[in-house]
Amino acid sequence: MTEKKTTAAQRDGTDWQPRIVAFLCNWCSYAGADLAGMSRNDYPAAIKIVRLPCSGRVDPMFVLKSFERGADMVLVSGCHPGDCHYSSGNYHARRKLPAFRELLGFMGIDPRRFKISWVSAAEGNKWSSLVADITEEAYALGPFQEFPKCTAPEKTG
Amino acid sequence: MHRTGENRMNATPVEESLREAAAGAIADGTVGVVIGYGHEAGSDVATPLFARTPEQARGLVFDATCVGNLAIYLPKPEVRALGRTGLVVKGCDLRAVNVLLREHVIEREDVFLIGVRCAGVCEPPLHKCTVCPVHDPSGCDVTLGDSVEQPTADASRANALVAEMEAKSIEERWEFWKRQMTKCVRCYACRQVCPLCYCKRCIVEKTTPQWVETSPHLRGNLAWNVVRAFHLTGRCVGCGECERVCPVDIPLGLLNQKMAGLMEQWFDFQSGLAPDEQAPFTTWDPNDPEEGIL
Amino acid sequence: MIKLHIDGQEAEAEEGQTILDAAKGLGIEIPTLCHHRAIPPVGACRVCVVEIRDGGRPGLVPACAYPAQEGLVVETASEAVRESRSMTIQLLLARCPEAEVLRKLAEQWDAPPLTLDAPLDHVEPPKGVPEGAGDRDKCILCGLCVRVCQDIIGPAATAFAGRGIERKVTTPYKLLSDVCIGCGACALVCPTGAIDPAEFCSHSIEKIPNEFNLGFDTRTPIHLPFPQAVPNKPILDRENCIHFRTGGCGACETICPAGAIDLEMEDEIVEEEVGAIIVATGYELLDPSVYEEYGYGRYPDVVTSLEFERLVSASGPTNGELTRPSNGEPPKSIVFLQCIGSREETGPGKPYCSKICCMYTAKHAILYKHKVHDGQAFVFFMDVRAGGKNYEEFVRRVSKEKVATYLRGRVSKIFPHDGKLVVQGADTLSGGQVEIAADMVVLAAAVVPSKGATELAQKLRISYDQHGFLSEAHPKLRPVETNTAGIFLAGACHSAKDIPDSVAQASAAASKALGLVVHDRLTREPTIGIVNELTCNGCFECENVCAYGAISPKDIKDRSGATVAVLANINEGLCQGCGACMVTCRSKSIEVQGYTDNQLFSEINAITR
Amino acid sequence: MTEATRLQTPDDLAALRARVVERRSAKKVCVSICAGTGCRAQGSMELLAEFGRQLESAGLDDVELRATGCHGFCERGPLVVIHPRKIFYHSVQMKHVADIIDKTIQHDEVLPALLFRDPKTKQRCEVEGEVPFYAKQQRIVFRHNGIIDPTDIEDYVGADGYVALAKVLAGMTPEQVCDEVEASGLRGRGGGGFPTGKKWQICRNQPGETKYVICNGDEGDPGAFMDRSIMEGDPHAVLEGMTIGAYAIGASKGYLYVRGEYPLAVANLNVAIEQAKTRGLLGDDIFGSGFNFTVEIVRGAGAFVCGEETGLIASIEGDIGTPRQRPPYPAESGLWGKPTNINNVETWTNVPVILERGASWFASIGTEGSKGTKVFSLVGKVNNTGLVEVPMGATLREIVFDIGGGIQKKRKFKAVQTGGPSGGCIPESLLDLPVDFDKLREVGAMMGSGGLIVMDERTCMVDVAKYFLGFLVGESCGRCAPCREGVFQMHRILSRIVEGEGREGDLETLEKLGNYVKASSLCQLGGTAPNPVLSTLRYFRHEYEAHIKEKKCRAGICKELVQFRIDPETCTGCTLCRRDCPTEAITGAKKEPHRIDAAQCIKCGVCYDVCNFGAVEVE
Repeated sequence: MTEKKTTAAQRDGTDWQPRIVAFLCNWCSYAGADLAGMSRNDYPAAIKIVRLPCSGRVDPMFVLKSFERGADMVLVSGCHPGDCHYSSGNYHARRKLPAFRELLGFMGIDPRRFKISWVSAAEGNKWSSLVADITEEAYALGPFQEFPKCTAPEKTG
Repeated sequence: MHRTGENRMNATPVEESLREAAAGAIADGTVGVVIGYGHEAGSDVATPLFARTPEQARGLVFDATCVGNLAIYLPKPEVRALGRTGLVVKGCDLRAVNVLLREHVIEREDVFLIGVRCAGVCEPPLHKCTVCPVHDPSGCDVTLGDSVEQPTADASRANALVAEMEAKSIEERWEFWKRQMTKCVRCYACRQVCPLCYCKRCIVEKTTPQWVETSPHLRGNLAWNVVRAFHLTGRCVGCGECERVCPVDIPLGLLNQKMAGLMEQWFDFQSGLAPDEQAPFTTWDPNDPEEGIL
Repeated sequence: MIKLHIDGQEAEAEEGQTILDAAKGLGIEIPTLCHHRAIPPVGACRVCVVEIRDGGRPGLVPACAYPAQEGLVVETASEAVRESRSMTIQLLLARCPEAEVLRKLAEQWDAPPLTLDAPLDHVEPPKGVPEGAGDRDKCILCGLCVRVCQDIIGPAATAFAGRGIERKVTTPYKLLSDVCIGCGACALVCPTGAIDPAEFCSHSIEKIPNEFNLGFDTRTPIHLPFPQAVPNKPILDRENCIHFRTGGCGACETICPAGAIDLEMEDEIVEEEVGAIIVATGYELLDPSVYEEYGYGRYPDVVTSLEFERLVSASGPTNGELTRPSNGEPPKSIVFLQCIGSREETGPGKPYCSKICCMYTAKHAILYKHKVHDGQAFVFFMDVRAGGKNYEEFVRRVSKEKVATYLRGRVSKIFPHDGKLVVQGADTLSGGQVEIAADMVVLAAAVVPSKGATELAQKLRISYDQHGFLSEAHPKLRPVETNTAGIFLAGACHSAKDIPDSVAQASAAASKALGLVVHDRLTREPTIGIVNELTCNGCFECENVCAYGAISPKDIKDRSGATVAVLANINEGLCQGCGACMVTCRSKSIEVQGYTDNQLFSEINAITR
Repeated sequence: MTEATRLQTPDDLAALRARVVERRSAKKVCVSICAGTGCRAQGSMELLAEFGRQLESAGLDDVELRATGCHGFCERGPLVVIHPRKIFYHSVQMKHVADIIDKTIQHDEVLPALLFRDPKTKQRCEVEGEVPFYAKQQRIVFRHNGIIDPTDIEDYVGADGYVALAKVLAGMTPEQVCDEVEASGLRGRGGGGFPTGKKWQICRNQPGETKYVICNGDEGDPGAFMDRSIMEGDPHAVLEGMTIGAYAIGASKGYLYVRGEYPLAVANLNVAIEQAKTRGLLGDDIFGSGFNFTVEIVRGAGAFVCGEETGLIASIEGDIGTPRQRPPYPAESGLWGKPTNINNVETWTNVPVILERGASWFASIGTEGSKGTKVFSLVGKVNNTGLVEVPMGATLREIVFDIGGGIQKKRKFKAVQTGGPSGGCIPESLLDLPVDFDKLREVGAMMGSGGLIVMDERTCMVDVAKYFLGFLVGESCGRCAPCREGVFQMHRILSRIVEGEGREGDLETLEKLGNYVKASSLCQLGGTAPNPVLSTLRYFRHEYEAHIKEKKCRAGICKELVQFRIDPETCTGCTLCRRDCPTEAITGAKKEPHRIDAAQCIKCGVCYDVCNFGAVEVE
């Protein structure tokens, strides 16, 4: 994967590239992504993968943290329900993460910037098309600056 | 602290029986202390009263000013050091006690619950009272007061504020909360008053890694309140103390109500109705909703 | 203990035992026909006669029914015995010249065909009963069938009718029997194979298709799962067993000489703690009936390659004689179709190559030629993919030596015509249409994973692909392991594989598994959770989310031994390091080593820089 | 019949006997008519009714009319005996009744025409004892037959009935009874000849409370009817014998297995059982001894093999009458698996008289190894057919010629077949053989139940053997292979021989098969079935050889091998044969020699049988 540095100055330029942080479970989605690579599938390089043991390991605060650090989109991907390597990790994730997304949405953080998916180790193709799709969406949504850039109290009317 | 309870002349029948029950429990050694409400000059709401003698129990009151949730004292070591705790609880307070029981913060035998049936406090009634599902605290050691007709909780009202917020666009919401959170001074009064914020070390105080930026700028304030709301998801019993004590009047209850509503909607769960319930984030079901998952 | 002499040797017998039992104890073989150890003896056939010389009334007596008595002096093969036995065999042979067991005995006991006027021809078959309860050509009237039904099983469906030479085994009033439960005990004990309960049972006796022979023949509820099964012992199929269906029968229990059958036994779930698991669930064939054009399931002579394997197998339903399922005739022409459901990007088939078909089709062509020397074989193929040591050479030989005619192309239609199957296909090399009138068509259907493999995979927490093949941990570097430690793959459950590849993978899996279990201590990933006791609230929400039961309360004591707190504790042997507890812990008092929050924050920081 | 009171003690019995004897002697005259099956067939029951009517109209009410059991001389029925002179009339018909009443009863006149005329001396015989048929007999088993009314227990008591039972129950232990019977030398009359006392002893010594006695009344031999006569004519003797036997072995229940074809026997036995019950001679506490015994009748269905004791037991148990392998013998494990003693009718009938008169008396009769008498049913080509009882040791010549009156039509004696269908044929050379169990066995025949079939020169021995084997093929139960298959194959060979298809080696095969079946069969039916073949092969082998080698049947029986021819020299042209020929194969004018058209002749032999001049010859 090629990586291009994206700076604030470039964000309006033609070479702006969304920054997508992906939390992948080790056993399914990470392996699926690996398979995509081994299958020499093309998919956008905007995605940056954090490998975790399980989607159940994804603390919702990682998502917030990623946005805080300037991610334009966050993806959490795990095993399909029933397939969890740890038997129920993805079931826990399936309760917490969507609830967290609701909370973010309620507070005005665009829930479209937070994706959740199930990709199995065999779904290399699903992985590449998923990444292509969400990257496309990230482009459409544009850079997400409201949250990371709000450290200084703004004067509001 | 100067207690004024004894000065109050005409005690209501509920108060009489409350004082009697508390004095009796203290006298026969059932409890080391009864925590209830008293009147303190200068305060328009009832203040906590720690009765350690039968005489002190005479100062206990129960009226519309008894807004506060006294369950906050239960986990505190200094309170526990006084011996078995007698606690005066309204139905809403009992829900907090139930969560504490379910989270093993206290054990049932450590507390002596004096339940008081309550139709609602304050005039006009607080939001929490209009949506309260537990006017009649059950499972207490003693339950006092006339039975209160259990009004059906007004769901539409409960969700009205949330719905109002959700009707707004993302940008409007963002602007709303940005305005609110900007006010936050990170005094953590919301945390201090919450009966369920009993952590020995709050996540904000964990620095490796630094989960929440501690400086009171908007991003940190937002993060703190997101964390707070999420840590209370599936747990918050809606006592409203956080919002009540917020010095800058951030509508914190709105966030809690949003999440409580979500839990009820997704998992048919209301927190604190029983001490042996299973919190929604500690369990799962293969048929849980799959909405919004790719 | 009774002492007697048999053939000059001293024999011992228990009270109630017979001369036959005593002789058996000495290893002296006495032939029997009407005797079965589970059925009280009657001494009817007289084949087992022995001579009492002393100690009792001298003369010939049946060893099977004569009690062993103190002081008896018995000869089992004296002149008189041999003469009598030979005559009995001759007489029974005169009645039933077809009975195999009698022919063998005749050979053994020097019983030349008597100049007798046999076989009998005046025993009329029972009316209403298709062929009589007993096959008249084989029934020696020993009565075992009657006795087993009456004394052992109970319903007494058959009995003797008529006297003397007119005696026969039949049902009451020669009608189909309502009381017959179809247990087949009669057929089991019959020494000559003369009786078949299907012929007189009023309700139809369901034939159970033999699964191993893919339904080409039938089996009994008690059967060997397949030849060379390990252990090579019969199994009882409860679903079809009359005892379990009706509560009756139970003949097997009585009859088994080893007393090995216990019908009270229940299935049990055996729990074993193991250090490694090798999954080898194998494969099956895609059901080719999804392709209407081939007529599989409609035309009996269209078979799958696995069915063909059974039909040519020496231990198969036809004992290795290759015959057309439709009429039992040898197929004079045969067409093999490759790639049925394989290499198919759309439609009901599979996109992958099933890999083994090119080779086994070539083998089948050779087998076919072995069985039908003058037969003609054709193979329709897409590509010949015979990669492997000597593989290409093998296929080339089959094609070159004209064992089979190879036609590159697909078949569009098969239809029956004039007792044959007309195979219409394209020969793309010559660019023409071909039409072959075949006796038999063999479909090399795609290899698919066995049914239930995905369910098993879910239980084992191992992953599988969209076709249901189980996934290896890494296609190049860890082709035998699964993502779950201690679980390994072998064979076609992983992908279509031929025998050498399966053996190689199985050997690798076995050595991997052994490598795990030979050690006294388990070496494992250090990624497990640790509780920070300083900050743990003891709320035990972590305990609730742990799928492994690895978290339990731990008493924290002060110096005096008094419990000051009850906090969470993680059993490092049980913890798998999934991290669900970490997320649940609000005070962040658990860390999974290797995936600590700090490390992950650093990662997030790094990639969002 | 007087009041039917229960006989409590032996004294009661004696008192009853005294009353009966006194009452009987009061009636001076008694007309005793044989009501046995043979005489009934010849109209004795109608005769009885006629006597009754005429005696009544004549006002002779002090004349006693008695229907008795069989006298044995069935050839000459109906038989009528007038007491007290015991005038013996035979072949009495309805027309004679008036004469007998008028002359013999009222005027004590003998009617010579109805008396038996000895064909040798031409003398009329007035009483039974003078008739040669009876003269040489000694009637122990038949002691009451023809004398008492079998349906009246008082008749039996009057003839010293139940005295033996009273004696046994009053003063003998079971052991003593067994010893007494053993000392008498009584052997089983059913055919086996096993010492009865010994058999009882074995059964008695078996452990167990419940034991049974069985009376084998399944008399299956063709032509044999002595047991029938006893059951019909003296049923109480059978019951008394069984009761004594039951006491001896310790049984309290007995079964009488009677052929279904014997309705009169069943009827009379039923009457006897009812009477004995009423009198307390069956049932609980017989003669106050504390001994209980009941008898049940089981009717057989007519299978010959049910005469075999294990087959009979199976039949009583309700199974197909199929013999089983012995041991265990019924004495050890019989009916319902309990120790069981089986004796046949004649054996049981001997028992009371042995105990009444003593073992030594009984042992004084007969030969060394066989004591007492034996009843034979004398049938075949003999002049006096009927039941004869002779002491053991009487010669065949005495039986056939002295008692039986020789061969019909003065033909030549050829053989006598003894022991029923599975007995053997004894040739003329052995006519002086003293008949007892052992002697008969020595010559390849057997006592069996006592059939004696006399054969004359017009009997083909091969055909006889085939006939008996045919019977046995049909009666074999079919359980064991030797009997079922072996006898069948022997029968097929014989059939071939009589049809002229005999082959070299057939006789050897027959002998081989015969010896095999004898040695290897499960029961005695098979064990004796080859006897007819083996004994005829032994004594008449030349006839077989003639059939096989010369294709000739000298007796003129085997149709395929026979040509009938009329000797024109001898033929007187009497036309008798011409008239009797069923196919009109004989032609010839009156007083002209006749001739037989071989094409039409069916070889029935009628001409040969009817010719009074011996002009018909067999080739």
